[in-house]
Amino acid sequence: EGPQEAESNDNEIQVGLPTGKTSFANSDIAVAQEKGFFKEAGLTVKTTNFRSGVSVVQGVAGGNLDVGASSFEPVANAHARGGDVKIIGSYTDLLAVAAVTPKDVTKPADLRGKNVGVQEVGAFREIMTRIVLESGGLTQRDVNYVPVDSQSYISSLLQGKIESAILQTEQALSAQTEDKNLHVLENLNKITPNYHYGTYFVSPSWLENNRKNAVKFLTAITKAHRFMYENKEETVPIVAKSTGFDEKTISAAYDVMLEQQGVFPVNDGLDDKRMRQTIEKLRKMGVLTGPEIKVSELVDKGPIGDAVRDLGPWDGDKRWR
Amino acid sequence: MTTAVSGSVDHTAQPAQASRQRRSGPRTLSPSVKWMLRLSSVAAILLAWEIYGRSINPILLSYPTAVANAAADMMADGTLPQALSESLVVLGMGSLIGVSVGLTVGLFAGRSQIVAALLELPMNALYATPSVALIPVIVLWFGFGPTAKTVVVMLFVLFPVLINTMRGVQEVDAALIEVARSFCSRERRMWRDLIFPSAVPYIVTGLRLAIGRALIGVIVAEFFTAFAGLGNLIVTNANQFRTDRMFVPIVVIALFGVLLTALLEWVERRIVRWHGDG
Amino acid sequence: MTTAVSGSVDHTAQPAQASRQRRSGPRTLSPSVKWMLRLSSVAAILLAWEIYGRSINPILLSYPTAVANAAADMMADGTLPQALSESLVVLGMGSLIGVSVGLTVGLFAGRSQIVAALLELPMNALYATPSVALIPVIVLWFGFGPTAKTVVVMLFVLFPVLINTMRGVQEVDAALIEVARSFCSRERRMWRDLIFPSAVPYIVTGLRLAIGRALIGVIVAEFFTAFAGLGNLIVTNANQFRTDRMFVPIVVIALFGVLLTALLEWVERRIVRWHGDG
Amino acid sequence: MSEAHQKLVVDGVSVRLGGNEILREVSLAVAEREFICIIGTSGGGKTTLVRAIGGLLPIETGTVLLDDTPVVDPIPRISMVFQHFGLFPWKTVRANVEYGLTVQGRTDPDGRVDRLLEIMHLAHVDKKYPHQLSGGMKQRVGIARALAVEPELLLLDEPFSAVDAITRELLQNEVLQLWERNERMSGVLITHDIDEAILMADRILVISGPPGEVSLEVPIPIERPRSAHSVRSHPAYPELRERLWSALQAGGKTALEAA
Amino acid sequence: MSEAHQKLVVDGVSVRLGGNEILREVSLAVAEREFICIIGTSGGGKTTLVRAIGGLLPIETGTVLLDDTPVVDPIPRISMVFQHFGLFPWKTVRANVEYGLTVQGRTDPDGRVDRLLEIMHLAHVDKKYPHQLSGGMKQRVGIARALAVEPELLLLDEPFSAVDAITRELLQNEVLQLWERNERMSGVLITHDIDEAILMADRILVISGPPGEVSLEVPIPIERPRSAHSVRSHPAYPELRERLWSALQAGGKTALEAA
Ligand SMILES: Nc1ncnc2c1ncn2[C@@H]1O[C@H](COP(=O)(O)OP(=O)(O)OP(=O)(O)O)[C@@H](O)[C@H]1O
Ligand SMILES: Nc1ncnc2c1ncn2[C@@H]1O[C@H](COP(=O)(O)OP(=O)(O)OP(=O)(O)O)[C@@H](O)[C@H]1O
Ligand SMILES: [Mg+2]
Ligand SMILES: [Mg+2]
Repeated sequence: EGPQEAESNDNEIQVGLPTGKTSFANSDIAVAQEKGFFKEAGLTVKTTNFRSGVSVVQGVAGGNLDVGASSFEPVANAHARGGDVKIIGSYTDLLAVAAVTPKDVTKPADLRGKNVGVQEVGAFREIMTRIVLESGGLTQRDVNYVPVDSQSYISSLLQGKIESAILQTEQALSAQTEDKNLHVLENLNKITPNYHYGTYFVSPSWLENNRKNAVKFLTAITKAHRFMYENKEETVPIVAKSTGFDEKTISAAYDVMLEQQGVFPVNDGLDDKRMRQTIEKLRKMGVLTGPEIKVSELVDKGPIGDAVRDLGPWDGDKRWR
Repeated sequence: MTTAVSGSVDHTAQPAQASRQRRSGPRTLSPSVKWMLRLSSVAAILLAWEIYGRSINPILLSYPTAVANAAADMMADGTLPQALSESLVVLGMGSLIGVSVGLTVGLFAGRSQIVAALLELPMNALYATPSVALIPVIVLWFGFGPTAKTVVVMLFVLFPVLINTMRGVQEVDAALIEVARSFCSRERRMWRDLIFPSAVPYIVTGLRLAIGRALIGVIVAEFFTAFAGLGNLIVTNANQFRTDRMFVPIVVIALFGVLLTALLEWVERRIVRWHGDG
Repeated sequence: MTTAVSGSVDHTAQPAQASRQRRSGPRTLSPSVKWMLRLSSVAAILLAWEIYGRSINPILLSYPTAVANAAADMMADGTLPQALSESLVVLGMGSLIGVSVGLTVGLFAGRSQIVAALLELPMNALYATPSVALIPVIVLWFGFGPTAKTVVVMLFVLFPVLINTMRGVQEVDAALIEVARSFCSRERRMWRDLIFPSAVPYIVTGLRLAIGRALIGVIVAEFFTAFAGLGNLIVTNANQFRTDRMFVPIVVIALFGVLLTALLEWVERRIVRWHGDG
Repeated sequence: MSEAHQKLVVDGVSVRLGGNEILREVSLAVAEREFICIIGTSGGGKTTLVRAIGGLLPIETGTVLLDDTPVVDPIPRISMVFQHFGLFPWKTVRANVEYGLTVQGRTDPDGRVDRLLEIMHLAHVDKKYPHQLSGGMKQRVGIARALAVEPELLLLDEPFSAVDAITRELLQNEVLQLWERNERMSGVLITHDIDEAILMADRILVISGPPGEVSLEVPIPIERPRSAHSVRSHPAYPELRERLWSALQAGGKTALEAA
Repeated sequence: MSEAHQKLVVDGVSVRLGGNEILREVSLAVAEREFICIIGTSGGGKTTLVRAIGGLLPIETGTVLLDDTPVVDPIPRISMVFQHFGLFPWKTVRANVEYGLTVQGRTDPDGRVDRLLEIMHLAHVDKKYPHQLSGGMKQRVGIARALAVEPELLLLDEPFSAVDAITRELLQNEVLQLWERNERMSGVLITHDIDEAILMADRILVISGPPGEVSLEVPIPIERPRSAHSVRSHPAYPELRERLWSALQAGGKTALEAA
């Protein structure tokens, strides 16, 4: 493990994932692994799970990881603060999370005065919470923020200590089976369809020396995304294994994430406009500060462009991006 | 041969035998009574946990029998042994280095005012620095692998050992130092003959504090660098609402704390035979 | 009046004055030398940090001058004073309770083998239990408010004080206990006259360890139980990679650690005047 | 009762320490207002005996009775001067001397502590701490502390071992005077100085051991008040000294050569 | 040099402790193979003087010379018996006696330690730890430890204070014999017993204080070998004793009443 080995072995890539346990949204890597897409490309990919996207960004910036997976905002923030990271792709460019509440909360406006669970102020789930509140005409001042770390997020919800939580789709579904009184208040992708969610990012210096590997990696990932859409039967067990949820839950999540919303991109998944809007949104919310950042500097579309060109772009479905 | 008592004594006047029991002072409990007390407190706590744990939502808090079942499962499917072995390597290496460094630096700093003055402020500052601040730097220097985790554990272990050792050395009886000096003991010998033995109670206390810190350090390390070992088991199972399984690594850690402390006390009793029992 | 030496002495034969300097033994440094050493080590560290910090990725580590600027900003815009005052309340209450409980229980457990045997296993287990496992339960019982935070700080502070106090009490000189008993000292008095004073060095060491723990406990509590204080400042700035601002509360905490330790030592020196200086 | 005049009765007391038999069925008695001295070779069990009398040690067999009441725990009517001084390092000289009174919740209405500090020549160091004292000074603090509680039975374990000849004579006289003036105080003094024993005792016991046994008991027929000089010139002195010396010597062989 | 026969020279030594002047310009000398005794009242500065001679204390003015070399730190050629015994609680009796040899990296080729354990009547407790010993036994361990290194200058600070009359006489004889047999050893013995001083010393110094000063110096004209009996029946004895006693008394007043 570690950067030394990565340098000595040209075809090995260390990838950092932003959640303690791999989520459905990050399962594209598991699919690529299981289906041998990485091997076909001549890559050995090793994944490591981290506490948050912030840790992954630090790992990439410090040279201990080759490729990082994280939601958009830590990457944008790091870039703004001179952290020197570049986005090269997306695992899911659309939001794959949901706000889960007790059933008596029927619309976001009902959250007024309630205890709302967030993990850390300025981190992904808190930003999502604010977006939900905004959609109901509320601000964070209209509710009580309650800090809940990732381990006790769901238990706090079940226990009634908090009345709203942002969960991954599969977690949201599972929570509903655990407690019939819970329901999905809103899928975030519905509220803010033009928010850029998940990114793969690297450090520019790594990219300079490993451009071929970046292309190979993104090729395999894109293949995985496409495979997931085409083959639910094979996808569900792989995802169930990597996330630890049962196949029934995963199958339901598959329907939401892939059938209905199509959160995994099949082409480059790096829409300039979406990213610009995300940056603006973050600035407006005050979670992105510091110097101006330009999408053109934050993103390097070269490798994904090469990958998609090799594979041939997909079109014909409104989900294909 | 006992000589006569001057003046005869009424041997039956007082119930001396009966009242001999009341003798107070440092009571020494027999080992079996001690064990009874120990086990009864543990039993009481387990019982309370079982009753309370069953009464509330299982996702919040599990209860001992469920945890025991989960532990059996996790032993059978190999997840627990595997995680344990990962954590133990980190624990062992980190503690070893932390204790060695703490002891060495503590002995020096306790004996030399120069070393103490140089270390004082940085040490106090570093000790009060939350690990969140240090972990990015540790990761930068040592990567995400076992080395970084070992360093985190080491930092957790270091300070109790260092600070207690330092104080132990400073509290050495000045009269005995004078004796050692009068026999022209060189500094090195003095440590072995005098400073170390008399600092032992402090050092043991430092080690005892270090045990708990080391175990928590392993979990923190496994949380904040790359997920692995027992820390990983906690997170993964918590994410899947498997509270009973989540408590297995936690209970394992707690058991380890108890075992290691008992071991430490046993070793101390074996080594420090000269001690009066009161 | 000195009497004659039997046999005259050659007063100039040996350069006695010159060699008097070499006297070894417990050297006592003058306060000014001590301060020079202390400050020079701090200066060296700050310099190294400045140079190193400027050379590496700014999202990983800041450097002293940037942190100082950020601190000035945060003082000016009021975020730092506000966060500080929130944290101090929790710190104060939690430490107070933790130290009181640790002292009391430690004194009892050190003196009574029954109490010690009852507490031993649960205490060692609880001490080794990671706070991740405890925080959900604490929140369940105490909610998310300042009470929960205080409890977290208390738990962080408790063990070093308790374990050191307990050992200090156990190490009381058996001969002095016998003296106190022979004067029919009641147990209560014995604590005041004998057990407490002789445990002081252990207790002070425990308090010293507790200082660092308390400060970290505040941060942990503010991470996990409510968005407030210095912990919140660390998190929000860490999420935005504003490393300079993130380091401000951390440096404040570290400074607090240094100050409180110095205060503790000063208080100890004032109270323990009977101590020989070697 | 007919035995009322016996203040202290030690009857068949055996003591074990660390598995060794230290005292074997020791019996002795001290009458009201009697002052006895115990001599014996080093390691013979003298300290162990007074600790047992003071209620500080668990007794294996036998009884210790003070005024016909068993002494099982320390009682305020007995006080002790320790061979190892046993001063509290964190208390000043004055606080050490006051210790017994304070601890027994008693006051010092007659300025007893001040007087004892005077008598023991400690008044000028009353604010010093033990580590600033010479060996002899520490010993005097220990004596003053025991006297301050005005016990009915005073146990002195080699109380003058660390003081010079002059101070020793002063202190011997002071202790005797305090004893004579006090209407109820009996005394047991351990010493390794035969002359001191003859000077101070109504009766001398020789303890030989280990295990410690009473090997000789002699009353001292010399009338009080005594002085070093009057004792030495008393006709009974040479023979007394000779008897004690040989008893000591006999016991001494056992003690020093015992395996 | 003409002064070669002077083993130890203490010249105008003053010492301060805790701000107080404890010794004021003390001067004395000990010739090669001489054995001197120092007596003085309690708290007069005797212990402080031997600590200064042993290189254990910083001297304010003056010099201590051993064989014309200044003693600034402890040197192996001087060894000391401490008034407070100073045994290592975690070492057995044997290990305590061996301590000096071990620490100076020396071996025990001639079974010296065994012999000293015999002589000091400690052979049967050689595996015990100090807390299992009686007061007198501890003191004997301290003496054996100092003798084991066969020093050229032996400093004894009240070495027999905790032993009984018999053992004391035995030990006095043993120490004198060891000294007589050794060709190079000089001795300085502090005692509070005038008879002991007369028995053992070539010359007696009286220290009075504080601040400690040499107030009297008398050579002892009694030929060796001496015994308690031969000394007391020597014609010079009564006058000697009288002189020392009054010197002690004069110094004593100062010492005991000093503010
Ligand atoms: N550390 C210290 N600080 C202040 N004064 C001290 C210190 N040590 C000793 N003294 C004082 O120095 C004086 C001489 O002490 P020292 O121990 O040399 O006497 P001594 O002649 O050996 O008496 P003794 O026969 O009772 O042992 C005493 O008055 C004592 O109070
Ligand atoms: N805790 C103990 N464990 C084992 N043996 C002990 C213990 N305490 C004392 N002894 C032994 O008991 C014997 C008597 O000791 P004690 O202290 O009563 O003697 P003593 O007559 O007072 O001698 P001294 O005149 O030397 O003070 C000694 O042989 C000693 O070794
Ligand atoms: Mg004794
Ligand atoms: Mg002295």
